[in-house]
Amino acid sequence: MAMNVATPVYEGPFDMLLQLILKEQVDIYEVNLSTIVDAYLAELDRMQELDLDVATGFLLIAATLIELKARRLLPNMSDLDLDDELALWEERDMLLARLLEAKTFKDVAQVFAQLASEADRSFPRVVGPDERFAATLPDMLEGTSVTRLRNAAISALTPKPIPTVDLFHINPIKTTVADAVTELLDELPRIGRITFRRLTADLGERVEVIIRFLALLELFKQGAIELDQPERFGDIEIAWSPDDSFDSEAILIDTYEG
Amino acid sequence: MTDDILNPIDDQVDEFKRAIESIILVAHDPVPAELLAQLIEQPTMLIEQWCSELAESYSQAAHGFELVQIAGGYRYQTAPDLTPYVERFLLHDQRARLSGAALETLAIVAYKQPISRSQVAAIRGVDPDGVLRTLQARGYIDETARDDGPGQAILYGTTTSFLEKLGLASLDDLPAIAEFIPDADVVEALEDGLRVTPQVDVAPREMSQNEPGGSSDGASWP
Amino acid sequence: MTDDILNPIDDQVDEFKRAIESIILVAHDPVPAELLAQLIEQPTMLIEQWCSELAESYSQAAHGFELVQIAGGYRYQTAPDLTPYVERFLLHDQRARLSGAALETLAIVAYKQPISRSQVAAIRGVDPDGVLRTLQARGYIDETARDDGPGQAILYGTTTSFLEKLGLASLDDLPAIAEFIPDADVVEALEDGLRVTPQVDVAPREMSQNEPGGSSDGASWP
Repeated sequence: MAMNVATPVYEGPFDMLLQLILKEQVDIYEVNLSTIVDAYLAELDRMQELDLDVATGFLLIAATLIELKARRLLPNMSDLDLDDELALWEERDMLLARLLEAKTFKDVAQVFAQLASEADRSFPRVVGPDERFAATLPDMLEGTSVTRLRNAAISALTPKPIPTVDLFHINPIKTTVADAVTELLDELPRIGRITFRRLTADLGERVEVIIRFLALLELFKQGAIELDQPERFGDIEIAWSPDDSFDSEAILIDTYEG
Repeated sequence: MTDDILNPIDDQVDEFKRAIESIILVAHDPVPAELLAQLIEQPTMLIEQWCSELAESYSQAAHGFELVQIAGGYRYQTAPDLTPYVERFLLHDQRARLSGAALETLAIVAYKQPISRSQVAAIRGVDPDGVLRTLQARGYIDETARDDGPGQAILYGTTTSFLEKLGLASLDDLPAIAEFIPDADVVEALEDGLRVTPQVDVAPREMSQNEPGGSSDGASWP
Repeated sequence: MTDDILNPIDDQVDEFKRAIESIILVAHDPVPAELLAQLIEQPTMLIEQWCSELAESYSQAAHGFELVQIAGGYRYQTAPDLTPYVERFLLHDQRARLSGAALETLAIVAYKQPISRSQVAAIRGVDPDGVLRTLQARGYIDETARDDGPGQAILYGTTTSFLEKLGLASLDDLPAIAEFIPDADVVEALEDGLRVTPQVDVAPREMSQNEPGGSSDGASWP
């Protein structure tokens, strides 16, 4: 059964993050974020069922990572609102808790592997009764009609679609966050102001919308744009307003190099 | 008894006897002394001696099982006086009912016979050994032939008892299914592990079961 | 041990113990003490006592098989040290090895059951559908309930096959999850990796490295 679509090294973005931090002892500053974010997006795209909770969860984590990194890259944080700071700490703590939970079950899995390999050393007897008891055994076919047998044959012999290798529906991710940043750096100075809904109106794929959103976050953190969301769950307003210190070359390098 | 030089030392004998016990415990069929000799790498004569020592020790200890020599091999079986308990248990056994998996396997054998276990495995996607063994033990299927190919695989088919239980005069009386099932080459492609889109939808089970008198032949089919 | 009036006489006890042996010998799955109690018409407590006496006697006699309590019942199995002989006999060991992803998912389901696929996804950070399907096909997990919520999501739980796979008598035998809470140094490493506050003087990294003592923690924080 083909099921392990993930790379052999990392079992998804969470695992990647865990291993990078724990094994390589690196911090967010050094981690190549676009790789992780792209891994999240790839995972979202791979989902066979649209699951809003999961998608939102993934998105939140990706956004938190970017925010953390952006914060670390910006030396001037004194002008930041205390509420924003606290929100970031809260998000970081959530992320930390989830990484710890993931790590917990990784460790449990190792114990399970050990238990299973110990249990595998013994073989159970599954022989069943010998032929002396054949007459005692109730007739299994009692109540089975020819029609049931025929239906079972049809169901068994009809090829079943194998959902996990559904190659026809896999859409390779065409764009990355870095690509989206480049696009936005080209579009936004010309447009000036736009709402998120309009900006993403022509995008068909959910993943593309998410990529745009992450790219906007990145630009916001870099001081290239201002974001405003007057109403909770309302449309997001985007305005091009680069800081004095804003350097479009630098941001491109950062999103690419991570 | 035997030449002392041939005899392994006591510790080893204990291990060999334990090995015999473990192998016979998991074996579905009686295990020939020659096979035990080969697996344990000891002379058949010694194996036979150890087996009778084991059998003797079980009977001394008055266990509920015994080690018997039957059909050219050794096996564990229940002591004859305990038959009432065993029968009571077997009547309670969940496995008495034909599971969905067992029914499908039986249907595959019925419609595709003669068929090998690996062909059944390819169609069902899981190891069919246990189910085939149960169906054979119940006398619904049997080994009917050998494949001509290199492995000379055992081929299974249904028995006359199967036909009787279902009230069929012959295999020709099985309702046709060909019209509902994609062509052989499509099935073969699936067996090769390729993804194929099913060309036919199978009618929902409830529907066909609800059909009065099982108007079996494709009333609901185009 | 127990009230003498309740205890059957010795001869009967011997027969009951032999009956237990015979029933477990023919069973395909571990036999629950309650079922033995019902078949033999004796209290479950006594059945359990006799089973442990039997297990003890086998181990005293150093047999090649043992009687174990697993997955909510009793079964015969081969002694662990004899694996090489049994493997040689069985030729192809059909028991599946579980991948790391499968084990992790199984761990989550085991401790958090009943659990939905989206809750599994949230913990592992990957789409769990493929792994869940494989675990279900192998019989280690099953759909055990439906969520009350609007989506009525399928909830998964572990099966008795899972307990057998891990050699556990019941879910209560799972090690306490508290034992697995990561060590302080792991927490510290993660906290450090996810620092919100930059080390003072972030920009030129060489500088902060030169600073003795690296006044790292939240100098700018109240």
